[in-house]
Amino acid sequence: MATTLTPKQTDAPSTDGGGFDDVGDGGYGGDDGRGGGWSNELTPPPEGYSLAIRLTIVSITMLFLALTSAYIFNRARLQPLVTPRVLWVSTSFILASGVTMELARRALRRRLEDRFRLWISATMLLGLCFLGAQIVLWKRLVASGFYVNKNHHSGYAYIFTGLHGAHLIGGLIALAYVMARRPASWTAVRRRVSVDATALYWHFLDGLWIYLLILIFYWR
Amino acid sequence: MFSRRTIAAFLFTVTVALGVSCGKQETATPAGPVWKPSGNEGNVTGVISFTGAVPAPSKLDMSNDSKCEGENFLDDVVVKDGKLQNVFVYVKSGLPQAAFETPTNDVTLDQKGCKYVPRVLGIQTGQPLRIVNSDTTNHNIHPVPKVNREWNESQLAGQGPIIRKFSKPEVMIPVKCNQHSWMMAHIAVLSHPFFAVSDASGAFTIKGLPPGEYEIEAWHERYGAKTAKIKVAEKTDAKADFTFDGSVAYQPGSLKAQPAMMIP
Amino acid sequence: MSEEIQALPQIKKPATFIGKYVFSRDHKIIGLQYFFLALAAALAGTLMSLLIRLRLAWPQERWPLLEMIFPNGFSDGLMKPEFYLAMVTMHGTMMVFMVLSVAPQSAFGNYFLPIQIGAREMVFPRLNMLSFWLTFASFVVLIAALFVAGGAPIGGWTFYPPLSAIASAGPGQGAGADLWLVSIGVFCLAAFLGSINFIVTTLTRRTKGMSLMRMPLTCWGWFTTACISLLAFPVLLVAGLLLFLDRNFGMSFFKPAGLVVTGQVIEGGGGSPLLWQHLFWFFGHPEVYLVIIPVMGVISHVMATFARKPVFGHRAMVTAMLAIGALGFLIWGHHMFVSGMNPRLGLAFSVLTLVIGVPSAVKTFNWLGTLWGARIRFTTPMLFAIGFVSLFVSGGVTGLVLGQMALDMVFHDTYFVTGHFHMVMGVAAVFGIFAATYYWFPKMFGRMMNETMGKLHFWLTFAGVYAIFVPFHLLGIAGHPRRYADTLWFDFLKPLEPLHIFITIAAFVTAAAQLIFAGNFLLSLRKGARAGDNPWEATTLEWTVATPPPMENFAGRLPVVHRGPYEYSTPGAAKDYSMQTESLD
Amino acid sequence: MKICELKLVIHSPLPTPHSPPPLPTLMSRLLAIAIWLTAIVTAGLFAWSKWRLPESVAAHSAMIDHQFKITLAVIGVGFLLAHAALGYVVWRYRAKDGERASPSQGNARVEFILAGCVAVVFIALAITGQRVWARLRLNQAPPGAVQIEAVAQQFVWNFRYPGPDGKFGRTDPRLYRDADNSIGARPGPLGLDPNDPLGKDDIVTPTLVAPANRPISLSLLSKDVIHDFYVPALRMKQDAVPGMKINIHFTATREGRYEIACAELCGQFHHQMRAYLDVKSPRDYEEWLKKNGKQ
Repeated sequence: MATTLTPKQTDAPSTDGGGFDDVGDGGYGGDDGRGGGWSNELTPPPEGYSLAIRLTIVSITMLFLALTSAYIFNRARLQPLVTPRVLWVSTSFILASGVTMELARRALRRRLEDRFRLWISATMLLGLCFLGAQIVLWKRLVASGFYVNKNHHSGYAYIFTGLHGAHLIGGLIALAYVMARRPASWTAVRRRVSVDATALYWHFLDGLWIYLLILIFYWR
Repeated sequence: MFSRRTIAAFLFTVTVALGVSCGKQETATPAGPVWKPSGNEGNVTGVISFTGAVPAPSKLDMSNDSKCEGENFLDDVVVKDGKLQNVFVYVKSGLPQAAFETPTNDVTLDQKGCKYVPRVLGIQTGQPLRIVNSDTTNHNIHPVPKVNREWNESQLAGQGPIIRKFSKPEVMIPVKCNQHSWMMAHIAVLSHPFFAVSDASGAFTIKGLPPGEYEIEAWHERYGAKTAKIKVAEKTDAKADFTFDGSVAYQPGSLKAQPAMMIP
Repeated sequence: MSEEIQALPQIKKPATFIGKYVFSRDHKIIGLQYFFLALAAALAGTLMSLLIRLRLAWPQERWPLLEMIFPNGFSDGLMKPEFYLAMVTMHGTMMVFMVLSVAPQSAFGNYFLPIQIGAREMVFPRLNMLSFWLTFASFVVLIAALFVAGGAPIGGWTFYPPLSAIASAGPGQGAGADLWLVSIGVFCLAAFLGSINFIVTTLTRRTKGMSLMRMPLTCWGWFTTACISLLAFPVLLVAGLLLFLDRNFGMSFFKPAGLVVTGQVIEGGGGSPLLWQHLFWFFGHPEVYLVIIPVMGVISHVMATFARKPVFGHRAMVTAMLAIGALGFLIWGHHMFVSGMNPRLGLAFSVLTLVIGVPSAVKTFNWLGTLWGARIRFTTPMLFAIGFVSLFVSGGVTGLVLGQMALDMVFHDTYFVTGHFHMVMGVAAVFGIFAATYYWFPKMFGRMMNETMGKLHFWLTFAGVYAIFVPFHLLGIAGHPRRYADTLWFDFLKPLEPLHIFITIAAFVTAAAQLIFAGNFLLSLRKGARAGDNPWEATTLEWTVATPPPMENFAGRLPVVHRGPYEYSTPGAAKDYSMQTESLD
Repeated sequence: MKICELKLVIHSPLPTPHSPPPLPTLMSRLLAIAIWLTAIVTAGLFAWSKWRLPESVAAHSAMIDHQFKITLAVIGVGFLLAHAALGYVVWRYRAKDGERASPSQGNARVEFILAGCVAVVFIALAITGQRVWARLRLNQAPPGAVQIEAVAQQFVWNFRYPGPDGKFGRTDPRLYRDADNSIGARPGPLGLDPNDPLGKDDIVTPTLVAPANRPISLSLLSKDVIHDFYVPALRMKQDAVPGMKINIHFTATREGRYEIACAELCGQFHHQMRAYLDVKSPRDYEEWLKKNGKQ
């Protein structure tokens, strides 16, 4: 459970308010214990966000693994399902959003505030476009006669895409939060860690979509 | 602020829960003015005849419940002198747009000798159905309606009557006891009182029908339904006879099903 | 630093009653909320079990008074079999989810994990609060299932479809079953949030010097359990979601084609009832360990305190806990030996099932080893801890019978199984909860519980549970299937009726003995002797803080840990215990 | 040292009158005796043959009963040893004034040896248990076994015999007709297709009639929910799962009438889902077949 960010690796200059207290206070750091390294012992340590998001990803992975095994158990993939072309549109949207997310993350690392906001907005826009494309996908499926209860394959297609979409909405809310919250109201480190965690989650959803795409529509 | 949000979320959950719990209740709403007899009514009488070979009564196997006593022959087709019993006859269409008064007297469905007595019965919406267990064994009463709300309740030996009502018209509601799989009854629920069940001599009488043209239907659990047009003139009785052919068995509708799957 | 505090105004202490006790973000208040939720659920679950026992002992008796309370469950004083099954389902669900999953982990874990690792608060206090309120909502929805048309579901807490997938398959399988599913889904979310909080807190919030191996075994238990629930609950959520879709949206993941219920053809098909069982038990077996592992931690903790001795083989205890947690995910198939699963698959599950007995046996050795050469102080919590070991052994060994497929074929779904899991996961865990309550009551409420009443409670409960659950095994050996509403129908069951009557009487006496606990609890809350900060002369951090612990736990600076968790009777030390915060000189 | 004492004063401002608790000797003696007594009574009740399954009538059950006895013996020894030790430590190691516990932190070697022993015993049990299972369930019914089909429904068992032609006729859920369960009924509760010649001689009954001392191959099916074919006298239990056809086989050795129960919760009258296994001599069985077939 290594975390990406520990106090000693940060490049946060001590002038910006300091998410971290002096290491010297109370002689922290030795004796193989953790913790106690934060000035305010009540706010979550930034690395906590990162860890929490990793754990969330583990849990969501479990969710989709369980669904996948149900999918295989039900022999769902052996039943017919159309592959609407809008899938490519949505896939390119979400892949592009992964790139913009990464750009935003790097922009923040280099403290380019405007660019950060630009790329985050682009990511959100692409995310919304992806959701839109998913709705078109559903409409295409319905138009082809694949209702939710037509067969197992279509049922799982709706469940998988629906759950993925729901998690993506969660990602959009997180993005909106990191974008809308005034930079002055939190420390630079905390802000960056939040963005990193959101980016990690977003990339996970990105990968998850590729996995689902292959699982549902191309694995026969 | 967060607290308030949480309160809202909590209230929402509770509301959803209550919504789910209350969503399935239904109420009967009367349509139009209450119908009153004008004195011009006539009766519809008729006889149900049966042609073809009468199926031999099969001996039911009640061996899995030693407390089931009495005669144990299947009684779905009861024919006496070419006349068919337990045919449900009712006015299917043609009645004036009016609400009919709900009778307060109850209709009894007895469980006796691990059989339903009577096997076919009609009841009006909102009219109490009184279910009695005269046996020394346990039963459950499980009507499987398509329109009304389904229920399933056990009635143990020595337990008093169960009173139930049906809120929507529906012909027919099969009633089963899962414990005694052969037990079968049919209940017809109608919004009006113009129905009858043919007796041992195959005769039936629908009383007090206002003058007019009607479509009436005769329904039998094995031979399906037959309809006829009749005309009731003022203060005159109309006649409607039906004939069921025993060589044409009733076939239930087709089943849309996917093939079963074998799992290791 | 100042900016940090200004930026996060939620740290300010709540002023209103609602902020302080209802929508509190203080982990101690949340722990207490969970605790009282579990108590309420335990009360409901126990009352349900008593109704179950009434029907089993005297199936043809009339109870007109009960009919006044449950007009839908009784008819002319006779308890309906569907009400009996609804009680069976609700008792199981209530106890497994709302009591056993909540009390050891969420209640005591929330209260003591931050204190024991030297933290001021859980990492995400708001998530913590949300987690509690979701659990509460889940509880309310579950209770609501009792009051809908048709009543509570009758499918048992394992909720096997197609019985639970088809509304017409039984009374209570309509709206009641939907509410059950909603409740479990919400509970899964709450468990997810809770486990994230526990893991992150344990990994990032330990105070200086609190290395992982210096954490008390309780913390290890909570940590392991959080890891298990993080992985197990999503699977239950998936199962519940699919079943919900099956029930309400015309899908058929669990319904094969050609089902005919009460003469009515069920549309759809192509699903498999076994899929539910695989998903459910993939969650359900870890769930058993999710209940017992935090209890194991508590027992080790209490035992070390009153044995005045370090825990025997601390490292082995931790290893065993983790091994049980990990192996717990590999043996779900032993619930399915006769389910129609490929009989060859059972071979692997059977061996793994017996292998998981090894770490459990190691734990038992180590508890005995802890007591070996000890100077035992027979306080009430210690009595319950010793009682736990006895029950854990008694319930555990019968697992060796059920783990073998050929014998499981005989005893599957009989009272042997019911007796086994009630012993090892039910009352053993409840003994752990009692031990924890008696042990930590002074810290939580600042007063001691009455020892005399506590001991009386222990003796009656200990005798009571053996009197109830040993006959369960005997019923099982005689082949009595579980979930039978009466014994009068089958000839081979009729001679067992006296055992049922004996169990019912024992159950009522044991339940009445719990009133002593309730009385003791309420009385001690008001009138108990004032407890000092460390009445048990224990070593871990919760005994260094004021009693009851203030907001943010530690006055002044966070403690620095210098020692392992259980340094009792250290040779050469002035006292027979050394607090974790004491420096090594 | 002084710092420690100082801390003690700081941390416990109030006297702690509750520890050590009074009467350690009495409590220790009582608890030890209670533990021993509980163990002996429990073991005795398990060993007492008052509560046992009905006498076995299956060829395989000696094997199962033997395995059960071995397992009971093993767990009995483990159970009694653990409780003997628990009682012993409770009796022996009570708190005494001014005495300190041993500071032992554990003994890895003892632990390894004990864990190893337990592992050996448990795995040995698992393997012997597997042998029994393998002989029961991993092989096919011997050729020439009597073919019978068991179809469960809420809350009734139906059994079907293929008749003289040895083949089962076609059935269809659309044709199920529970109302007529008489032996010659077509389609009857199993929905026998009246037009299928293979099904003309099929026999459907609510009682499982079986010849003694002949292997019987039983296919389990279900019409609605999961049921479980459970015959205590046969030491046999197997779920009947809708959508699946599960084959089991057994040989009944003694004539008589035995109860068949349902062991998987199937609805409100789960506890009344009873049928009978009627084991007849081969001659009576043939007669029964003749009497009920071809109506």
